[in-house]
Amino acid sequence: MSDAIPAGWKSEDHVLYADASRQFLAQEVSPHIERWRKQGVVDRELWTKAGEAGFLGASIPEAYGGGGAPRSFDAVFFYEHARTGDSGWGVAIQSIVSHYITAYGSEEQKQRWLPGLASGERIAAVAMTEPGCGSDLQAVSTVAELENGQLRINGSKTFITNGQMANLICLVARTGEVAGAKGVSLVFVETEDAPGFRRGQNLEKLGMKGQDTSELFFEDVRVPESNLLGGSGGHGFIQLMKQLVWERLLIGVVALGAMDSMVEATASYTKERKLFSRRLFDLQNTRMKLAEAKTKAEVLRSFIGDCLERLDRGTLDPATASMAKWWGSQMQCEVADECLQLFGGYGYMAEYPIAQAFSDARAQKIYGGANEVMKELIARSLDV
Amino acid sequence: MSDAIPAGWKSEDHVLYADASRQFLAQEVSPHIERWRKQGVVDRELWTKAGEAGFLGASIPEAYGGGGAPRSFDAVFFYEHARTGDSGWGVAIQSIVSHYITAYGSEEQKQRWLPGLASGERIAAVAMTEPGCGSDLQAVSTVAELENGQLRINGSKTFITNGQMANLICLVARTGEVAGAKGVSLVFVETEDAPGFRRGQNLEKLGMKGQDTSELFFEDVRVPESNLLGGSGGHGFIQLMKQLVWERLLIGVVALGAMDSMVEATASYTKERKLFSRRLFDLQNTRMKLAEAKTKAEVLRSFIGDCLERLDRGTLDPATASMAKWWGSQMQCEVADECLQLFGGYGYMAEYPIAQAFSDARAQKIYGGANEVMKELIARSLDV
Amino acid sequence: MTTDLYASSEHEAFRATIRKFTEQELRPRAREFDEAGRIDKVLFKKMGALGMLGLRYDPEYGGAGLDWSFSAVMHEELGRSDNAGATLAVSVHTEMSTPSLAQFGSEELKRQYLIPAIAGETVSAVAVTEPDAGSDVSAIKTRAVRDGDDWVINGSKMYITNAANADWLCLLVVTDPDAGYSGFSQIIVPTDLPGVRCDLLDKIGLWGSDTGQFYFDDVRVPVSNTIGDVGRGFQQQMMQFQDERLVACISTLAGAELLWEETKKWTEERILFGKPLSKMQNTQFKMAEMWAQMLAAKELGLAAVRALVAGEDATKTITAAKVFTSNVAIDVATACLQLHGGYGLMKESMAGRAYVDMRVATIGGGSDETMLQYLAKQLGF
Amino acid sequence: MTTDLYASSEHEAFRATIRKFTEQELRPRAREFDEAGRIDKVLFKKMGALGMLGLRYDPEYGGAGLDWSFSAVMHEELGRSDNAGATLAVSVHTEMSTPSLAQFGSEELKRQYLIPAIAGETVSAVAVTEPDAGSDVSAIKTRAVRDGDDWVINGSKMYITNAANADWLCLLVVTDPDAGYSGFSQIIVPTDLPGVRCDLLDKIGLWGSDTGQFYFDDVRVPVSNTIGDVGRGFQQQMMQFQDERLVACISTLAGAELLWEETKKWTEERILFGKPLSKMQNTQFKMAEMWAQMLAAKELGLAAVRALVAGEDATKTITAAKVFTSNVAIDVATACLQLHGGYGLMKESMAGRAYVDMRVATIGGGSDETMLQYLAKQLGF
Repeated sequence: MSDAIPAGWKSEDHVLYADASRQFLAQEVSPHIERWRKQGVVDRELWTKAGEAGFLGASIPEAYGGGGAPRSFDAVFFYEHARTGDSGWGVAIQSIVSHYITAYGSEEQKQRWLPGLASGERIAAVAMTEPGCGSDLQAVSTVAELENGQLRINGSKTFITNGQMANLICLVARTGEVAGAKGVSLVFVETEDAPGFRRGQNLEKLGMKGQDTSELFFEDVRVPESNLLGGSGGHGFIQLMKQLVWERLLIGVVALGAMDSMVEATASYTKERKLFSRRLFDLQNTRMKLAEAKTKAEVLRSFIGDCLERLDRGTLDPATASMAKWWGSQMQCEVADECLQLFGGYGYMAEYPIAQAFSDARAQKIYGGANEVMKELIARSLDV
Repeated sequence: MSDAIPAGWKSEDHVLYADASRQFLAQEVSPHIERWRKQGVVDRELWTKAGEAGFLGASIPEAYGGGGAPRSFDAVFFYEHARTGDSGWGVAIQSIVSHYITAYGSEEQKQRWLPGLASGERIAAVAMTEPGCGSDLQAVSTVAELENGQLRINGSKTFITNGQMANLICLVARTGEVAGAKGVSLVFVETEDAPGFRRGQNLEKLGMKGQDTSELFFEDVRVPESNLLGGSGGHGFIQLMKQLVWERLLIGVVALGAMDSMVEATASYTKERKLFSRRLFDLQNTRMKLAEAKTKAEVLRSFIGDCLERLDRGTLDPATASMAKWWGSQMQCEVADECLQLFGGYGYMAEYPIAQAFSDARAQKIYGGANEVMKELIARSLDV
Repeated sequence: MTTDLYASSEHEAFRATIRKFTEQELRPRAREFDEAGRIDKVLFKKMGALGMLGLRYDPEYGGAGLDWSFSAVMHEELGRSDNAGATLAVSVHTEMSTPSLAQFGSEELKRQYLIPAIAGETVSAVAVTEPDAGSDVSAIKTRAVRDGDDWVINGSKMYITNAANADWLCLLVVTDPDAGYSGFSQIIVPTDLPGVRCDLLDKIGLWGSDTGQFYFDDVRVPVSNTIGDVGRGFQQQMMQFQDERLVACISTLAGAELLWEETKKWTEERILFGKPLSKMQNTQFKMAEMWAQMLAAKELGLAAVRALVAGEDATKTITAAKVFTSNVAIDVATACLQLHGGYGLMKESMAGRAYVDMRVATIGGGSDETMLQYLAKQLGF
Repeated sequence: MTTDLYASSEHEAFRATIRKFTEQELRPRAREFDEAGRIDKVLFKKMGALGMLGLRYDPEYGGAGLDWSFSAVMHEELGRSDNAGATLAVSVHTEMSTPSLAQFGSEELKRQYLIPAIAGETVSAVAVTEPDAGSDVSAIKTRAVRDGDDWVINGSKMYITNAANADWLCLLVVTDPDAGYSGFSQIIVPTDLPGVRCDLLDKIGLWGSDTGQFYFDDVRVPVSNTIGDVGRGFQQQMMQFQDERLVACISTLAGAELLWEETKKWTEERILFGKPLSKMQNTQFKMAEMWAQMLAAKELGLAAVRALVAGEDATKTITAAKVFTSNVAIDVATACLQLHGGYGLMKESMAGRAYVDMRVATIGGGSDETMLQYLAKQLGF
């Protein structure tokens, strides 16, 4: 009944790209998920393989080693990735950082970093959150002081995705005298060339076990002033805000992929499982719950499709992206909960994909801006 | 931020039609809503005015006095109608019945009935539900027996929209020997020519006060055999099933219109209302609830848009239409409840549109097939 | 399970009396009250004769001198009237408009107003809320200015229950606009005084309840009609909130329980796709879920009653019970209506009326928002 | 509010003892148990010495001969261990694997197994569920065939708590496949017998609990290890469900209450956009709402305890409490995690662990679906 891709993806190219994505993921991701969960991080080669196959740089301009496609192609890939059930590979961050550079980077910065991001030679991280400050940019205390044409960085960051593997860190730091959110800048740190930079332990999380999430420490780390995104400081807040639309929509895209995979798995399981000599699927409660879950996925699919169209047209506003983020993650968590319930005891066993999907889903309501923050942004759009 | 019409309505013609609809409704509906609620029925002239203006027959083929447009144009009109807050005018029934005739009627039937439906000279009703049988076609007991080229009808129907005014009744009756759902047919009754036909009282409902809803009684009513839809009996079940897709999608369309109107009214009210010397809108709880309601509307908008596209392309399947029906009505009721709450005591006063919207909304989860039935249909689509 | 509270034979006998009254005088006439938009005023006299209107009041004035457990029993039974408006009419009279008078009124005032109220010869209403001051009681503006031995009252009061039946109002007014929380007073105002006007309000439910808006235009009442001390009105008004909220919980829940029972019967009789609706898993799950929710609400209410009987503070429990029970009742009404299908949308169906009646629960007597804010404060936020 | 139930000085002293034990022996080691995947077996000896493991059992075998109110107090306090797995380990031993033995076991069997279990010298587990028979106990297939004076057992049991620590299992098996509900028996099976094998299971939460799958391959135990009569196993097993479910309600709720308290502190300390998270309306509403829900669950549980103490049937109340409390606990954990933001996703945070621990509540010990079906049946559907 439903298309395998969001209804909004109507071009033939998207469909072809989805096919290619699935093929790549079936080979390079699905067979390894369990191992990555055990090792707490994906394989380094995954990045370069994906780079070679063109999946990392699809929306990076061709001039910088990318595919020059609209971002909806990245969304296709992330949707298909989420459908595999893997939550270890922090590949969406790569796209987010690439677009910071594409949008605001100087020519030199684009040439320096984008080809590596496209090839997988570079792995990106965004270092925003600090211990004790969540979504609150005003409270950033990591400092990058200008000293002889260099920025001297001191501070620490936490909950950083790709924290163990990233070698290009997009750091949110305070550069000027200005207090509050407006005094922050984005500074790129190439980790191979940054004495004083240190990674903390791979943090133990409730879910997303295959993803390396870490604290990062900066102690008198020096980078050239030219590592300031766009070449000058104080624009971090605006830069972050403008790109958050993409980041937030991605969370909705991932939610949709996860939901499709959960509904499919649960429908299969309940058809196999016998209870009191009937299929679990045949009980009215099961049918209602599955119908509800399926509806949530289909309705979200249409919304994500519309958002992607607007994204490519450049008309996706922050409030709508916030809706995709909070609604998508909310629906994902509800569907995860209901599906797990239908698996009974098995749903609680860590080896079952549905159990992992449940634990993985929870983070989506928090990162990328807590859902409460999303609602606040939507409310602001109503106050006009 | 959002378009005033579903994102799926992308043609210029739809937008123009929406404008024209709004203009007509502002003049012919909005000023009269309160009066219709008091009299329990809309004015007879509303039908003919709407017919003259071309809104009743937009999707009826031109050969039969209609506009020949796709049904999405009707949806535009019903969406705009719902936004006015009126729930009295049972205009959607007109479209549903027109499409029974367009799809299954003989040439003679089309010529006989469609022009009147397009002009508003005829007002249609669907007489399906019987006392004691809800969504269950198997239990239909109204009988239309063939006697000398005539059908002799006996039985009674209840909860019939347009029950007081309708002069063309699409009646679900048992015609053959066959038991169960397959023995039913659709028979048209022209009430001006039907001795033995009687209308019950205008039923008192919780909401939808401006709509005439009645019992209908048939006692040895005789109509020509040629009033069987399509000319022969026993096809009622299939005919109903196929058209239900349209009927169910309409309920979702109406839900969207109602939600937009409620969110708008509640945002305005909370901005005006002062509480402890702040705007009610400024309280965090208000902001969250409004953001949630707005999100529900936007997400539904995308889904309805997709459904309408599929409808016009002829690919809208029953499961997806069922989603539009149950999800739309569920969201409408949730939004009505939350919005009413934000109005406080005023929300409970019958003169406030939000109070009416709350009472009106409740029926949407029941008619057109109870939401539980919708979920069952969706579940079936998953059992493949 | 509740043996500790209602075990005595007095309780049982009392319950039987109220049940009989409800079944004979209220339920059969429930639709008639809807049509009339109020209950028959004669019923107050009957209730007075049965001793129902002054359960916890001093026998000196006709009260029964009983404890809270009897009030709970009474409202449990009255809640089964099949007309939430009728139930409300009584509880406003017993728990909202007379308590301050009974507790703080002068001897003279009690003789003049409390005795007939307990006897059911007069009907009372409480007038606090104003059009522009919903949950925020301190924002009321209706003003009483002293002129000799009279108060001269101007202003307006909103959402007044018993508006048509009431003989007098327990009116909260501002007597000193500069005195903050010490600037309010409670004054008894007969409704037949010159300058008192009332418009009845049309509601989406609670049709059996006469709700109105009062206007006061230079209304004169003697200063001796002030309940308790001038300037203590706000505090006196606040003191009775716990009682009235608990009564709201009890009668709302009783209505939900009655609806659940009737819905059970309906599902047993209703045949759908060849079998009774009651045999479908969805029906059974929904009904069981509701029952569990209602039992939780019941126990919450009983905990509060137990505390009041023991003379303990029950503020947190009652505040929690108010928000919890209101939402349970609305959920029960929503689900029961759904199980009734199209018939549930008809004004004549119990499910339909309960749906619109119950909706007021999270708004009246302290809205959910007010309750949550208040509870949070009590919890130390 | 609960004065009627826990008022005695014995209760207070007992509560103090358990609280001290929980705070000194369990909470400080909560993370250690997670790492180990089980609690330190030595703790059972300590609990035995404190008299915690046989509260309602006959003093003849080392029990304390107390009533249910003491069990309730104990599990309320153990529920605050900050490790739901640790809490569960104890309640399985006291409420699931030993009750049948204590009630139906032969004198010999009680001397051999119950006395050391009450003393905490041995740890027990109950083995009922099988891989293909979740909620449907009657569908189990593990088979014991009589061979002289021995049973020969073959089959497998799933989701067994205390799998690593257990010295013996209270095993439900089929002894006569043709006898329907009279074909089951409960047999004590030491875990160190030849043919007994156990795989530990990896769960998304409850990390401090050793959950395993047992395999039985021609395991021989004397027929005298049968608890009560051969063929009465199903009935004996069913009898203890009420107790174990009520304990689950009590300890789950206690865990939720602890989490709520810790979350309150967190919101007071956490500064967001310039003010404490605790001062935001959303936080206050959510916290107040949770509190009301938890209080309702609490009162529901107390009603059941009160009934058991009075010797009344509490089946409906307990069934309702099980489904209600489980959902409240999950909702509380979900909301508290959200208030913790990113930190809540870390394994080290109480909110995060509670979120994954609590999730089992609607599945284990009778899933929501089983409870609702069962409750509906009791309500006459």
